Amino acid sequence: MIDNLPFLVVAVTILLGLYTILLKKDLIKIIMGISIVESGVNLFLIVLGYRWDSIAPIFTGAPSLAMVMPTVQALTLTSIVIGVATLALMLSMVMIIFRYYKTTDVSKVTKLQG
Amino acid sequence: MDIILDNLPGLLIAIPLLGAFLTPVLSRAGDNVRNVWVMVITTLSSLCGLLVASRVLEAGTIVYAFGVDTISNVIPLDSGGIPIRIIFTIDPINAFMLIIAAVVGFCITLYSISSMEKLSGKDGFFTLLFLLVASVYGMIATGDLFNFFVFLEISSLAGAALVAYRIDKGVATEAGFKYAALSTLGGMLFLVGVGLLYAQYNSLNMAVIADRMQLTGLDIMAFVLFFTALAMKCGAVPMHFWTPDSYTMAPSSVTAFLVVSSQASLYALFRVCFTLYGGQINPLTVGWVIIILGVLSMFIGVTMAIPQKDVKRLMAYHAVSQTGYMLLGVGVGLAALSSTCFSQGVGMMALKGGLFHIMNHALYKGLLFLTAGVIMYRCGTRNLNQLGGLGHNMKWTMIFFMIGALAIAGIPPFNGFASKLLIYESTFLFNPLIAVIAMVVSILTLASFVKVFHSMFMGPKLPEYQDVEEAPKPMLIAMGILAVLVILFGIFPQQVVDTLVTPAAFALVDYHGYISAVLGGA
Amino acid sequence: MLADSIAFVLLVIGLIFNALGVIGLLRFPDVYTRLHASTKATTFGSIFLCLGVVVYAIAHYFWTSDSQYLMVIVHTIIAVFALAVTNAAGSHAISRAAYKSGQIPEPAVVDKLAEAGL
Amino acid sequence: MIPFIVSAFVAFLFYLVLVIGSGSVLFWSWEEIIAGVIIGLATGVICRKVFCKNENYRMLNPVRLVSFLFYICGPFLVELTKANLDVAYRIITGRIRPGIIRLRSGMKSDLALTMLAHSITLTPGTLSVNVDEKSHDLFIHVIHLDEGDEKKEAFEAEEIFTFMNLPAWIRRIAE
Amino acid sequence: MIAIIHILVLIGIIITAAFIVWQKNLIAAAIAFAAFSFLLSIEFYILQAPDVAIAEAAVGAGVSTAIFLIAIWATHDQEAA
Amino acid sequence: MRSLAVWFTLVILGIGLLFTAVTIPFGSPAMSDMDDYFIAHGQEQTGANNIVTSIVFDFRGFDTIGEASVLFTAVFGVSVLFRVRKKEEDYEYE
Amino acid sequence: MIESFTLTTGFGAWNALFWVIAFVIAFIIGWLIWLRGEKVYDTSKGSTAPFLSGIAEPDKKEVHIRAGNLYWGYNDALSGYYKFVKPFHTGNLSDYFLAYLLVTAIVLIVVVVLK
Amino acid sequence: MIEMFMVAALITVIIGFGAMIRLILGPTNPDRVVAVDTINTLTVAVLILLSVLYEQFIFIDVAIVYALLSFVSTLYIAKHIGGEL
Amino acid sequence: MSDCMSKLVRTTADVMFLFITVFGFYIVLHGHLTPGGGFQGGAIVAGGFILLIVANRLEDFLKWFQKRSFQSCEVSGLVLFIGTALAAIPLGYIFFKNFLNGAGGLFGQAVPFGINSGILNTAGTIPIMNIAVGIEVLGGLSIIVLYMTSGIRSHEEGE
Repeated sequence: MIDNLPFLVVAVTILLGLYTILLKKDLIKIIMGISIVESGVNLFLIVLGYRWDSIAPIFTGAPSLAMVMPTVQALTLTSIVIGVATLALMLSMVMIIFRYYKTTDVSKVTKLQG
Repeated sequence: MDIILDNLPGLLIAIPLLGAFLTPVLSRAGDNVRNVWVMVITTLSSLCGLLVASRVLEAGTIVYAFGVDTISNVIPLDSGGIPIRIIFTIDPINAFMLIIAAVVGFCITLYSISSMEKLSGKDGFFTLLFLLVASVYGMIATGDLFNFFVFLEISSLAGAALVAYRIDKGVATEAGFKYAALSTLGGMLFLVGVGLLYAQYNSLNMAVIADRMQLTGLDIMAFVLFFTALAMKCGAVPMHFWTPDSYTMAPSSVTAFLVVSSQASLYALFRVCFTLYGGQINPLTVGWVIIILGVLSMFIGVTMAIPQKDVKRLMAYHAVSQTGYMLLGVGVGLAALSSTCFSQGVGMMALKGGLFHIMNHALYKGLLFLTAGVIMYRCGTRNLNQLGGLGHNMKWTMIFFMIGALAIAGIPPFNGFASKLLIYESTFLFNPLIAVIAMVVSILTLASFVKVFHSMFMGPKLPEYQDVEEAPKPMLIAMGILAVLVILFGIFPQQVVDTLVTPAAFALVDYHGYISAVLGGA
Repeated sequence: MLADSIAFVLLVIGLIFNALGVIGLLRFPDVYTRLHASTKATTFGSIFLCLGVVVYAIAHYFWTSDSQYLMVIVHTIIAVFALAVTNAAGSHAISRAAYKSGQIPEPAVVDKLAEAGL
Repeated sequence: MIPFIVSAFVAFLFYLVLVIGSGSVLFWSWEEIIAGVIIGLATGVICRKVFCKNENYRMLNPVRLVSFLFYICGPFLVELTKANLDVAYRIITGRIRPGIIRLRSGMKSDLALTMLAHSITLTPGTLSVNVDEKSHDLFIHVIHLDEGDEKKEAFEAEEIFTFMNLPAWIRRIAE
Repeated sequence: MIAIIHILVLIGIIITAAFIVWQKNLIAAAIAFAAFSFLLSIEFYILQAPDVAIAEAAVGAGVSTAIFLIAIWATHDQEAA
Repeated sequence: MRSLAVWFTLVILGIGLLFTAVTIPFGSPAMSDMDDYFIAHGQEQTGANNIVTSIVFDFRGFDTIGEASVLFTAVFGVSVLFRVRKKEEDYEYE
Repeated sequence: MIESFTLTTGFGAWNALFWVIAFVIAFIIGWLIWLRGEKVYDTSKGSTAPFLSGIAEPDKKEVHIRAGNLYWGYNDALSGYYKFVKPFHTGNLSDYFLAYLLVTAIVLIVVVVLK
Repeated sequence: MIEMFMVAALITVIIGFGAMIRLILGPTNPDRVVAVDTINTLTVAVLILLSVLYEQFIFIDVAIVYALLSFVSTLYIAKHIGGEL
Repeated sequence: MSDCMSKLVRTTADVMFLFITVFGFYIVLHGHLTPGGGFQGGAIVAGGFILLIVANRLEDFLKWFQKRSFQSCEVSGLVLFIGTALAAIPLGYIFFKNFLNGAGGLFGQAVPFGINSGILNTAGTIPIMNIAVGIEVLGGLSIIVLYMTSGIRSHEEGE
């Protein structure tokens, strides 16, 4: 159980993000929730690739040559970039929405319905 | 020449991406240069897609690994028999989807060259459009889960930015924001699923994972995450709310391609159910889940469509409803193939119907959205309550709209009927009640399009639309291509089913064939 | 061994000042005084922690003459420099912003800035 | 042109410092030096309008650079230690008497003013809060003001440092 | 001993995430987001992923906070009810 | 009603995620043949000391072009959102 | 030739060509009937003008039946159903998220229980 | 020798928790920024110590990135609080 | 946007910018030897630009750097990237083949297996792609922040 603490933290982080997404009313807060979920997923991928007593996958003057799994790190890099791109696009959209709606309350940004 | 033919799957992505990257630079040189460039790129990329598809249909599955020495060197000799690089696996069903994307992509680019003429920010528009096209090609062609995720994100972002293209009044931005937020969350949960599979099988290749699959609890978790993320992206009913919003607000040509993009997610959903978890997950349960989603989509989609006053919103709800047909067909196929009560024929027929409907839907829904775009382009409104009497001046548009409307309602000589017939018959053998619901939905579809047709084109000339002109030539050509295809597919359904749909259906079912095409032997 | 003990002493000094900085951060009454504690004490503490690392690296460089220890020294010093400069400028920016946002230094005996009206 | 050369040269030097210990030419390998030249040129192109905004090239004088290093290691470190001991005393006892005072810096160039302000922030029990952009007067927050000092209209820069005359050093270096 | 650092950093991640969730003031949430990003980066570092740590540091410190604050400035400070 | 649905969702997903968290072994992955291949052959096949970079730019280079395209997409999305509209440009909806 | 146009579904068949031929035949019959009509019919005397019980013909704009007035009976008959369905389409983003995650949770339960 | 650095890193992390208390309590936003600034500084120290601990000295690059770029976020927050953005 | 930050911060930012830039290029160029790579280095340099944006007035910043040049940066980086990948096809390899590795010349030195840090001239196309991605990310992230900052402006002044 305590060995799996990183995974538990990932689960709790993702759940916190989902909680924010579902129960908070502010659009920027919702974006923060999405971002938290995303960080949780990144952490999840990195944690998956960890191996006990091993070093980073770079050939340097390090003591041992047992290395952690490099693939997930590459995936996480891609995922981080995607996260930033999404974040920027969504925040710009919120700025435009505020310009015309004068609110960021999610229950008032509902001109499209029915 | 051989080199280019060998590298076609790579060029399939590279050409639209190169087009996208160079568009902003070239549009500094002027509008004409950009238009020529856009046409060249879209022609090349569509040609590329069609060539790949024809090669696949002739010679069988293409497996293309990025970055190896020679084309045949997919699996390194010293790797213990697993592919380590990203692999494109194009089998007949991918070829089928590629044809759809290529045809619709070409038409909408041609259309938007003239429909975007009045607006600002055209370089950004075409850049994003090319990125959307490239991402849909990538989603269809890839055989790697993480690579699929990357293309899914590109399509979400490009789609969201295009949906939010009309920035005045902020309504389009609202739709784009909803689309972006939902698809980002879906993508994130999809990535969790990829991580779960990676943790157990240490691979990202679909064939390897399918080969090693043991259906532990984690695999079921991953399955659920994949399933709902992709079902959300394709707009199945309890998660369909984003569909009408974004389809309404996007420029019409983009909407026509967003349909294809959500169908790429639908394809991925089928791929996950049939190939990745082929033979492992309980087909009856999953099949019934898909059927329930499909029936809900059909019914709620069409009933919500009828009272709409906005023509694009109405069509968007119809898109939801037609997605229901596809889900129904494939779900029935999945459930019937595994069940002992039915012969294989029922399942295959339903599967063929579902897949054929994907193609037909892309064609006629594309056509309908393009006609709606023409109406907006000429009349400046989408509100059905204000429109009327356009048939006097816009004859071609009226004919195209009629073709599309009759096709979507399943009136015989058009292609919608052919695929719906397959779905009705197989579903009736599977469960008569569902077939009845499907037919009722079809009738309601016809009813709602009669309403649209009447209120837009019929009636006397209204004073405010006294001198509305016919649509410009490129738009008419783009719609004409789609209309001709709709009629052709309706009159020669058997040829289409034989050459495209049946191989696709067999490729979808035959997951051993998929695995052995990648991993060799076995 | 000499290097060890020097590094040890430096690390202890650094830790003490870091701890003092955080205690000050928790204890002081308003933003400006907290800034005093955090900026000065933690910068000083971190400098000393890094100096410990530098001493360790110098010792190893002389024992092994492996050029990567040279890199350690230089990079650590660069990090310390960057830290000092950014901390100073950052705390100036924070205090200016706090003043502009209307936070009056609560127990202050004199406020020439308010008189200057900037 | 001069700003370009200056920033390219500084960038080149900084790059060499970063990749120290990479090879056999003194401390560097040939590849790194060539890469450094290229990076220096690129950085020069980027930074030429920013790095030497005021066209003040006095800092290029090697004597000033050496004295800058000497300043950091000598007087500044002494003042830093003293200031931290003072702050440690304040933290432990909680005996504070804060106030914001005006300080006549007397510096003419921006760089010198910045160095002085950062030195003030890091060294005695003071913190620069604001700056008068025209007269280059600093407003500093003092953690412990002696009795009676609050009456003073303005302080001279030399008054607040106890051991070393840091303003004079800074003037020597940066003006 | 490393394990203790590891556990502490993980607890810190959860605390900051919870703080982001329950803080009404959006600027405070953005500040906590920066701290969250830093702690996440240390965690990546401890898990031997320096590439990812650099990326997270650069993004979290440079870009992410910046665009959050720009967006908050363009909209509301306080969370909508 | 809504909060009931929310808590139901959160509880079910929480159970699923916690199940996931306690099932995967931390620090000792079940299979690692692909990563072992990268570590063993990465340096000779690509010439890079940093295996992560060799994966990012060589073995999975195609992902990287997708990633770069994502950033490009975001940039053009933002630029389309904040573009300056023409005066006579009016859009066709209500 | 004929077979190539036939869509065999496995349990039946359908031929689009027959449908088209039937259409053409119906068209020809209609055309023939139209041909049999009186060729010298005089349209100029107002016998084709609309007769609205003596009231003047209303404005063009009002003759056209707008979309909102179509299917009034249908909407009225199904108003109970629409009262049930419409509130789900609130346009609120949180509800969109909730629907997505709720379906995820339900599918998770279903798939785990009926493995 | 190495254990010394480990203990130092551990204590520094524990100290960082104190700053986190101020981050959570902080009555006003400037207090929180001060706390985040402190966490930054301590983070840089921890990263350098850990890199020595792992004997992978190229990891110090991460610390330099922190030291250089944490400034940006501090400035943005300060600019926002000061009402100057 | 009413004001820039105080003179001290501006001067500090101007001086720091050069060092951040050089450090970012260092990270980019050493991507195949030390932790880092194209994206990280590009993000660091973009962080430098963002620092300038926040410290100075937007007009001043736009006097030094134009939006169009950032866009050109981005496009040229991407074209260089995809061009490097496509260049393998005329040479008879498959898309994305690392054709330079072990071929001698620029970045083409062969590496022995094991620990050998500090040899910059290795790894074939990887450094070229690193540089391409670095340029792209530099332009991309900076221009995002630039657009968003000017987005606030038009909000304040009306369209």
